[in-house]
Amino acid sequence: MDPRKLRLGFIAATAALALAFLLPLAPQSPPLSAHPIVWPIVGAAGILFLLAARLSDQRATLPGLAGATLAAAASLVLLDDAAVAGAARAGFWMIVMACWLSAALGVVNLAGTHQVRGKLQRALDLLVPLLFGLTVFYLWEVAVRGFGVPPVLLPSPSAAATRFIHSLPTLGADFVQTFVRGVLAGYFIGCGAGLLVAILAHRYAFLGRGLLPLGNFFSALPLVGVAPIMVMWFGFDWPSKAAVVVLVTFFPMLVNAIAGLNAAGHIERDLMRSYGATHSQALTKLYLPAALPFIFNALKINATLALIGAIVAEFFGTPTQGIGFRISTEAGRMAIDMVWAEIALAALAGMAFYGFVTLAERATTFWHPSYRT
Amino acid sequence: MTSSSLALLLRPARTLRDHPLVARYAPVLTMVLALVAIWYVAAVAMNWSLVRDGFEREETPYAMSDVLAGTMDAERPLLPAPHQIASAFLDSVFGYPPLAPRSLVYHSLVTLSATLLGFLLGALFGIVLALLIVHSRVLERSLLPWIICSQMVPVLALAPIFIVVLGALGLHGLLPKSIISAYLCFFPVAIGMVKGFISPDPLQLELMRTWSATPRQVLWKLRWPASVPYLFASLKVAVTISLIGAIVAELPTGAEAGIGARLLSGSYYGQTVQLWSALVAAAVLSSALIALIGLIERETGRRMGAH
Amino acid sequence: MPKPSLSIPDEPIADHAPRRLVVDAQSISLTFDTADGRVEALSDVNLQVAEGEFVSFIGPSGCGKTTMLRVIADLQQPSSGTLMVNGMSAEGARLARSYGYVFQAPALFPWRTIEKNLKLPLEIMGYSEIEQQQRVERYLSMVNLTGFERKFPWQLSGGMQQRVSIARALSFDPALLLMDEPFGALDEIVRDHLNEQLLQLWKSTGKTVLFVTHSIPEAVFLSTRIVVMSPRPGRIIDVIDCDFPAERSLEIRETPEFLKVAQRVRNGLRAGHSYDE
Amino acid sequence: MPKPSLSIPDEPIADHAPRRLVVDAQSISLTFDTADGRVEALSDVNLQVAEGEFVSFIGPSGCGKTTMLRVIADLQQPSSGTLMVNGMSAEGARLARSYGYVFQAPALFPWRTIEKNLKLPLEIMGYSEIEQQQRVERYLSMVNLTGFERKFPWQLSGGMQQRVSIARALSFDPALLLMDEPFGALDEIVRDHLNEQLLQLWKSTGKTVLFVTHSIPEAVFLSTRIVVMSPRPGRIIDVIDCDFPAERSLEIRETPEFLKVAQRVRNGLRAGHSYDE
Amino acid sequence: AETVTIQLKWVAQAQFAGYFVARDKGFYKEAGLDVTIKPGGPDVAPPQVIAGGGADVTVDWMPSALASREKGVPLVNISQTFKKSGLELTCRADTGIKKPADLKGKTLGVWYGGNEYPFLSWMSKLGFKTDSSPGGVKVIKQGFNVDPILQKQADCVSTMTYNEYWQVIDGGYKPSQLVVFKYEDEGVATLEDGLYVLEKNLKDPAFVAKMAKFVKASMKGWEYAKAHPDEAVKIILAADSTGAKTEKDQKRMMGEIGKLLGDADGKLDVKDFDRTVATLMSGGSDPVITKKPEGAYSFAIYEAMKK
Ligand SMILES: Nc1ncnc2c1ncn2[C@@H]1O[C@H](COP(=O)(O)OP(=O)(O)OP(=O)(O)O)[C@@H](O)[C@H]1O
Ligand SMILES: Nc1ncnc2c1ncn2[C@@H]1O[C@H](COP(=O)(O)OP(=O)(O)OP(=O)(O)O)[C@@H](O)[C@H]1O
Ligand SMILES: Cc1ncc(C[n+]2csc(CCO)c2C)c(N)n1
Ligand SMILES: [Mg+2]
Ligand SMILES: [Mg+2]
Repeated sequence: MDPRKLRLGFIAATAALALAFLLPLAPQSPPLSAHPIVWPIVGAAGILFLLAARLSDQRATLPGLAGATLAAAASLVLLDDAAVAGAARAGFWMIVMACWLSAALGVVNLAGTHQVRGKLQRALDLLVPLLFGLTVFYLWEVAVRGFGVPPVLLPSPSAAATRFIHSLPTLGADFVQTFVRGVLAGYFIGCGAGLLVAILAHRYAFLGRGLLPLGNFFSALPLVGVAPIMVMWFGFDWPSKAAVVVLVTFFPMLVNAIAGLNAAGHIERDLMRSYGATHSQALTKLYLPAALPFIFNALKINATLALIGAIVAEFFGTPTQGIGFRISTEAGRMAIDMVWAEIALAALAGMAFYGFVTLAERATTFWHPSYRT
Repeated sequence: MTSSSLALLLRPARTLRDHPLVARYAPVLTMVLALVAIWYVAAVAMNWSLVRDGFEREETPYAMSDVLAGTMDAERPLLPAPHQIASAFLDSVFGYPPLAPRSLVYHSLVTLSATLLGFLLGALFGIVLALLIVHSRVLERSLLPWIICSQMVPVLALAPIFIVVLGALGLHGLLPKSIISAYLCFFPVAIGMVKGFISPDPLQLELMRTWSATPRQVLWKLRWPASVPYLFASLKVAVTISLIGAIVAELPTGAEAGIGARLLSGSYYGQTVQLWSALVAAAVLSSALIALIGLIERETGRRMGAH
Repeated sequence: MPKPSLSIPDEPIADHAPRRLVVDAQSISLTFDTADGRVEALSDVNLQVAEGEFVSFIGPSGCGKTTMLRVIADLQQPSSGTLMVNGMSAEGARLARSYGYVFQAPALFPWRTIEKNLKLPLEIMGYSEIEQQQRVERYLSMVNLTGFERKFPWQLSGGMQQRVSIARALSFDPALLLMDEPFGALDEIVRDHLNEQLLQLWKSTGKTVLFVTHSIPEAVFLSTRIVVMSPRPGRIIDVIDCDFPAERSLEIRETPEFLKVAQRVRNGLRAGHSYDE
Repeated sequence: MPKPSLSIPDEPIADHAPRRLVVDAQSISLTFDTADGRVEALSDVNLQVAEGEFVSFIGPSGCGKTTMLRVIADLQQPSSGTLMVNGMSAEGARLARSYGYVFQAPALFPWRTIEKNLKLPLEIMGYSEIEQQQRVERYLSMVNLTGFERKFPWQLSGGMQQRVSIARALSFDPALLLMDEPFGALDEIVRDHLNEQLLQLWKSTGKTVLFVTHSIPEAVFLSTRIVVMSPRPGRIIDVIDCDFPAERSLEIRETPEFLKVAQRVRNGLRAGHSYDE
Repeated sequence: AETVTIQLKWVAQAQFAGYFVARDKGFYKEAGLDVTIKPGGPDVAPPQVIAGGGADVTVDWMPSALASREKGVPLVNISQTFKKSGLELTCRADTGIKKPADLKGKTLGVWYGGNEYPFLSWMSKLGFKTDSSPGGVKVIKQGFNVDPILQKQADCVSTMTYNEYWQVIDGGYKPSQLVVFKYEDEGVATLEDGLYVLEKNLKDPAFVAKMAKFVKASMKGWEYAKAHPDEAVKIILAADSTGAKTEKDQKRMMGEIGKLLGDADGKLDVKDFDRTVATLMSGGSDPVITKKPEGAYSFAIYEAMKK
C-alpha cells in the first residue's frame, strides 16, 4: 500500500485517540484520564500507531494490528461501565474509530503482501478475512452496546456467542436434522436431477425444447407456497425439507449446466465428430469437462440456496428440531441471542459446505483460464 | 410475437412437420400434455383415500365412480386436478377487474413490482461486487468469505427485524420488500460474474496488456463481453430467486397484498385450489421473466456473432 | 490461366483405375449464409481420390481448402452435389472412423495432459490400456516430444501443440488422413523431418492422404497429385500429377523436374490471386 | 556447432553505434516452474537491437522465441537479467504503448466483427471515429481483406484471421513491431506480397521490427540481422548480419549471397536440433 | 390530530374488528386521533415492532408480552380486550381420544413462536413429556393451517375457536366426529389479545392521555362490532386487501370473537393475570418466564380515561 496513505491513516488514528482524552465518554462518566486501567491501554495503542506511522510499509502491519487490539480492549472495558453502556458519546467513539481505522489499514496492508509464497500465503489467505470479520464483529458489538440497541432487535455478538457455547447439544441436534438429513439429501438429488435434465436437453433437442420451459416453470414455484404442500405430501420430517431443497437447487443447476454444455468449442466438437464418438463419449470427454466451470458455479449457488431453502421450509411444519424450527420458535419467544446462535451455526455449516465445493472446483477446473496464472 | 418468429412464419416450409413454428412448439406441447396426463393420474391416486374417508365420515353409500369423481373436484385435495387449478386461475385472473383485491392480476402486479425493483437492485449490486472483487485483491480476500456467509443467513428469520429497522428509518411499502429480494438475488449474479470477468482467454488479456489498456477499457472491451454467457445464466437464476424473495418478503410486511399474501391466506383459510392458482401465477410470472431474459440473450448473442 | 476446372488429371489415369476410390466428389457446392450476404466457399468441385494417393490442396488463403476437407469429413454438409467416402456416404465414413483429421488449430483439451490428449481417440475407439501407452510413446517420439507427457497444452509452444495434434491424428492409424496445414507452425528442420516421416508412413502403410499446405515445395515433394484452388467462388483450377519415384529424398527438391512442377503450381496459385503485382 | 552464445554480431557494429538502442537485454534467463519440474525457456540471453533494425528470430519449435518476445513485451517477467526497451523498463515501454504485437494465434475477439476487431486498439488509444475508419480501410486493404468488414472471426479462414491480426497490430503505427510467426498460415503468394509490404513499411517509416519466423528465406529476405536460437535451455547460438541493399526485390532470393546467408542460418538451425539425421 | 400506530398480532380479520370498526365509523377521528392499523402475520413479532419504534401500541398475547419483558423490552398491558382464551386442541374422535389422559403417545400439532407455552404447561400438568420420548406425546410444529389433521398426519391440532376449528369442519368433519379440549376448561388458559405499550412511554402524561383516548375509542368500536356483527364484517371485508376473506368465514369469526370479549371497558382482571403467570412459570423444563413479572400491567390509562 502507498506509504503516504498508510502514514496519514495511522496519524489520523493517533489523533483520534488523543481526541478521546479531550471529548466526553458519556454524559454521566468522568473523562478518559480518570479511568485507571483504560487510559494507559489507550496511551500504549497511540504509541503503537505512531510507530506504525513511522514505519509505514509492510512492517507497519504488526504494530498497527497490535494497537487496534489494545484500542478494542479499552473500548470493551469501558462498555462494562454502566455509565457508558447505552449512552456512549464522542470520546468513546473516537477510540472505536481509531481501532477500526488501524484494523482496516492493517488488513489492507496485509492483503497487499505479495512476496510470500507457499504455506505463509495460505495462512495469509485465511488471516485476512478473519481479521476483517473480527473487525466487523467488534464494530457490531460496540454499536449494540454503545447505543444500547434493544436485545430483542439485535443481540451483541458476544451474547450470541455465549448462547452458542451454552446450547451446543441443541445446536448439534438441529444441525443433524436440518443439514445432514434435509440439505445434503436434497442437494444431491436436486443437483443431480438438474444435471441429468440438462444433459437430456442437450442431447435431444426435442426434449430440450419441451423440458426447459417446464423446468423454468416448476423452479419458479415460490418456496413459501411449496413448503406447506411438501409438508402435506412428504410429512413433517426431513423428507419434505429435502423435497423443497430439490426444488430450489434444480433450476440453477439446469440453467448453468446447459450454458456449460454449450460452452465446448467448435473445433473440439468437430474433433469428437471426426472420431465418430458416441454421444456418451462426447459427453464424458468433452461436454462435461468443458461444462465444469459452469456446473461448479451452480454447485456453489446451490450450496447457499439449499441451506436457506431447508431452513425456510422448516417454518412451515417440522418435528420439534432443526435450525429453522429453532429460529422461528426462539424468535417468537424473543430469545434473539439463540436465533443468532442458530444463524451462526447455519453460516458455519454453509461456509464449510461452500469451502468444500470450492476446493473440489479448484481440483477439477485448474485448467480453466480463471485459475491459470 | 417476436420479429424472428414472424420471419419463421413467413418462410415456406416443405411439410407441416418441418415448419419452424411446429418444430419450436410441438415439443413443449407434447411435454405439457404428458405432464397433464400424469397429473390427472396422480390426482386420482393421491386424493383417493381422502375422498373415500370423506364418504365414510358422511356414512352415505358410495360407488367407485363417486370416489373417482370426487378426486376430480375435491375442495381440499392433496393434489388438485389440472382443470380445477385452471378454472380457479382463469377465474381469479379474468373474473374480476384487474385491480380488484380478488384479482390475481392485482396481486401479481404487486409482487412483480417488488420483484423487478429487487432484481434490478440485486443484479446491479451483484455486478458491482463482482467488479470490486475482480479488481481488488484486498476485497476479494476479505469480502468474499463474508458475502458467502451472508447468504447462509436465512432471510425469513431476519426479514421481520429488517422490516422493523427499515420502518424506523421511514422506509415502507415497496422498498423493504425489494431490498430483501435483492439481498437474495445478488449472490448468484456476483458469483457468476466474478467467474465471467476472469474467464477471458489469457491471450486476449495479454493483447490488452500490450496496448496498455486501462482497467476500465479491459473491463468494457474484454471482460464484460466475455462474461455475457455467465451474465445471462446468472440473471435467469437471479430473477427466479428475486421473485421468490419478493414473495417471502410479503409475509413479514403484513401480507397485505401480493402473491405471498395470497399463498398465506389460501393456506390459512384452507382454500387449497386458490393456493395452487397463486402458485401457478408465480410460476407464470417467473417463466415470463425468464423468457424475457432469454429473448434478450438471443438478441445479444445475435449481435455478438454467436452461431 | 487454365480455364477449365479440372477434376481428372490431364495425364491418363489408367494406373489409378484398378484402385478403389476413397473420395468421390461430384460437383460439390457449398454456400455460407451470413448476415451480410452469402459466401460461395465451394463451387462445382469434382474430385476423385484413389486409395493410396497423396493429394495436396494448395490455394490462396480463404479459397475453400479447409471447407473442402470439412465436407469430406462430414463436418459440414455441401449445399449440393454428391459425395462418397470409402464407398459410403460421408457420414457413414465418419461413423466408421475411417479418417484422422489434423485441424488447422491444435484443438487440444486444456484439462488433459499431453499424454491424455493423445489417448483421447484411443479411449474413444476402445484400445486397451497397454496399447494406448505404447502408441502414446511411439507417436510422441515421432514428433519429438518425448518427455512432455505430463505437461498441459498451455505449457507448450505453438509448434509443440501442433505436433501433438498431428501425433493424435496418427495415433489410431486411420487409412485416410485429412491434414489441414499440419506443419504451418514448424521450423524448416522439424518440417523436413516430419515430411520425411509422413512420406515414410504413407509409403509403408498405403494410407490415403489429403493434405492442405501453403508450401509449394512441400506439396510437390509429398504428393502424387496437387489440386490448385482459387477463391470466391472456391473452385479447382488445376490438378497436377507429380509422380516422383517412391524412394525420393529431400534432395530431389533441387532437380529440374521438381522445379518445373513447382513452377506450374506457382503459376496456378498466382492465377487464383487478385493481386496485380 | 558454434560454441559461444553471441550477443553482438561478428561484424563491427560501428554503423549501429549512433543509433538509439530500442532493446537492450543483458543476460536474461527465464525458468517456468511446472508441476513436473522446471523448464529453462531462456538462458543467459544477451541482445541489443538498435532503432530501425529488422531482427529475425529463428530456431527449433519450443526454443524460446515466443518467450523472448513476451519478455520484451513485458508479458512475462524474466527470472534474472536486466532489460531496457526504448531506454525504459519493459513495463514503462508497455505502458507508453511503444510496440505492436502480433501473436502466434490470431486472438481475435469473437464477439466483434472484423472491422470492430481492427478498431479495438484504436478505440483504446483514443483515435477519433474518422481516423479509426480510415485506418481500418487502409490496413484491411493492405492485407487484402476489403469487403470482410462485417464478418465475424469464425466466418473467416485461418489465414484470413491471421491477416486481420497483422492489420490490427499495424493499425496504430507503433515504432516497434513484435511479430510472432505472422505469416505462418499464409500461402506463398500472399506471404510474398505481405513480405514486400512489410519491407516497404519498415523502410519508409524506420520502424524497428522483431520478427519470429520459421522460413529461412523469409528471414534472410527481410532482416538486417538474424538471431538463431537453440532449445532446452533456450540460448542464442548465432547472430548473422545480412545487409542486403535497402532496395531489394524478391528476386534477390536467387542470388548466391542470399543463398550463402541462408545456408549459414540453416546450419545454425540444424545445430540446435537434436535430430541425428 | 394526534397519530397512533397500532400493530396487530395477526392478519387483518374479524379478530381485530373493534379497531377497524372504530376507524371506519370515525370513533378515532371523533377522539382527535389519526390511527394507522398495521396488520401482522406469521413472521411479525409485535414486541420487535414496538421496540424498533414501528408502533405506539400493539395487540399481543400475554405470554409473548411477558417473555419480551424478561428479554428487555418492557411491555405493559394497558387493556385486556379478550377475557377468555380461544385456544383449543381439536382431535379426531376416531383416534379414540376422549379425555386428556388419552393424548399419551399421540401426535399433536402445536403452534410455536410463543404460542406453545399454554400447551407445554398443560402437558407438564398431565405429566407427559413433549420430547418424543416414550410415555409422552409426539409434538409437531404446526403451520398456519389444519392440514395435519385432515391429512391424518396428526391426531390432534391446535385450533382457535374462531378460525381453525371451522376449517376442520369445512374439511368434512362433523362436530360429533371431533373431540375438543379448550385450554380455558383445562385450567391452563393464558390471556390472549390485549393492548401493550412500552413502559417508558407511560411516564409521559401526553402519551397516557393519547392512549386513553385510543382505548376508549377502540372499546367503542368493539361495542359497536358486537352489536352490529354484520356491519362489522362488511367493514373488515372492505378493508381486506388480500381478497381471500369470505363473508362466511368472517361472520363465523365475528360470532366466536364476541364470546371471548369481556366487559365493556376491557380492564384487566388481576386474577386472570396471576393465573396466566402461574401457567407460564410451570411450563415444564424450559419455562418462558423465570420470575414473577412486576409492573407488567398498568391501570394508568383507565385512571386517565375517568378524568
Ligand atoms: N462458418 C462460416 N461462415 C461463413 N463463411 C465461412 C465460414 N467458414 C468459412 N467461410 C468462408 O469460406 C471461405 C473459405 O474458407 P476456408 O476456411 O475453407 O478457406 P481456406 O482455403 O482454408 O483458407 P486458409 O488457407 O486461410 O485457411 C472463406 O472466404 C471464408 O470467409
Ligand atoms: N506457461 C508455460 N508453462 C510452462 N512451460 C512453458 C510455458 N510457456 C512456454 N513454456 C515452455 O517454454 C519453452 C519455450 O516456449 P516458446 O513458446 O517460447 O517456444 P517457441 O520458440 O515460441 O516455439 P514455437 O516455434 O513452437 O512457437 C517450451 O519448451 C515450452 O514448453
Ligand atoms: C405460524 C402460526 N403461528 C401461530 C398461529 C396461531 N394463531 C392462530 S390465530 C392467531 C392470531 C392470534 O391473535 C395465531 C397466533 C398460526 N395460525 N400460525
Ligand atoms: Mg484453412
Ligand atoms: Mg512460439
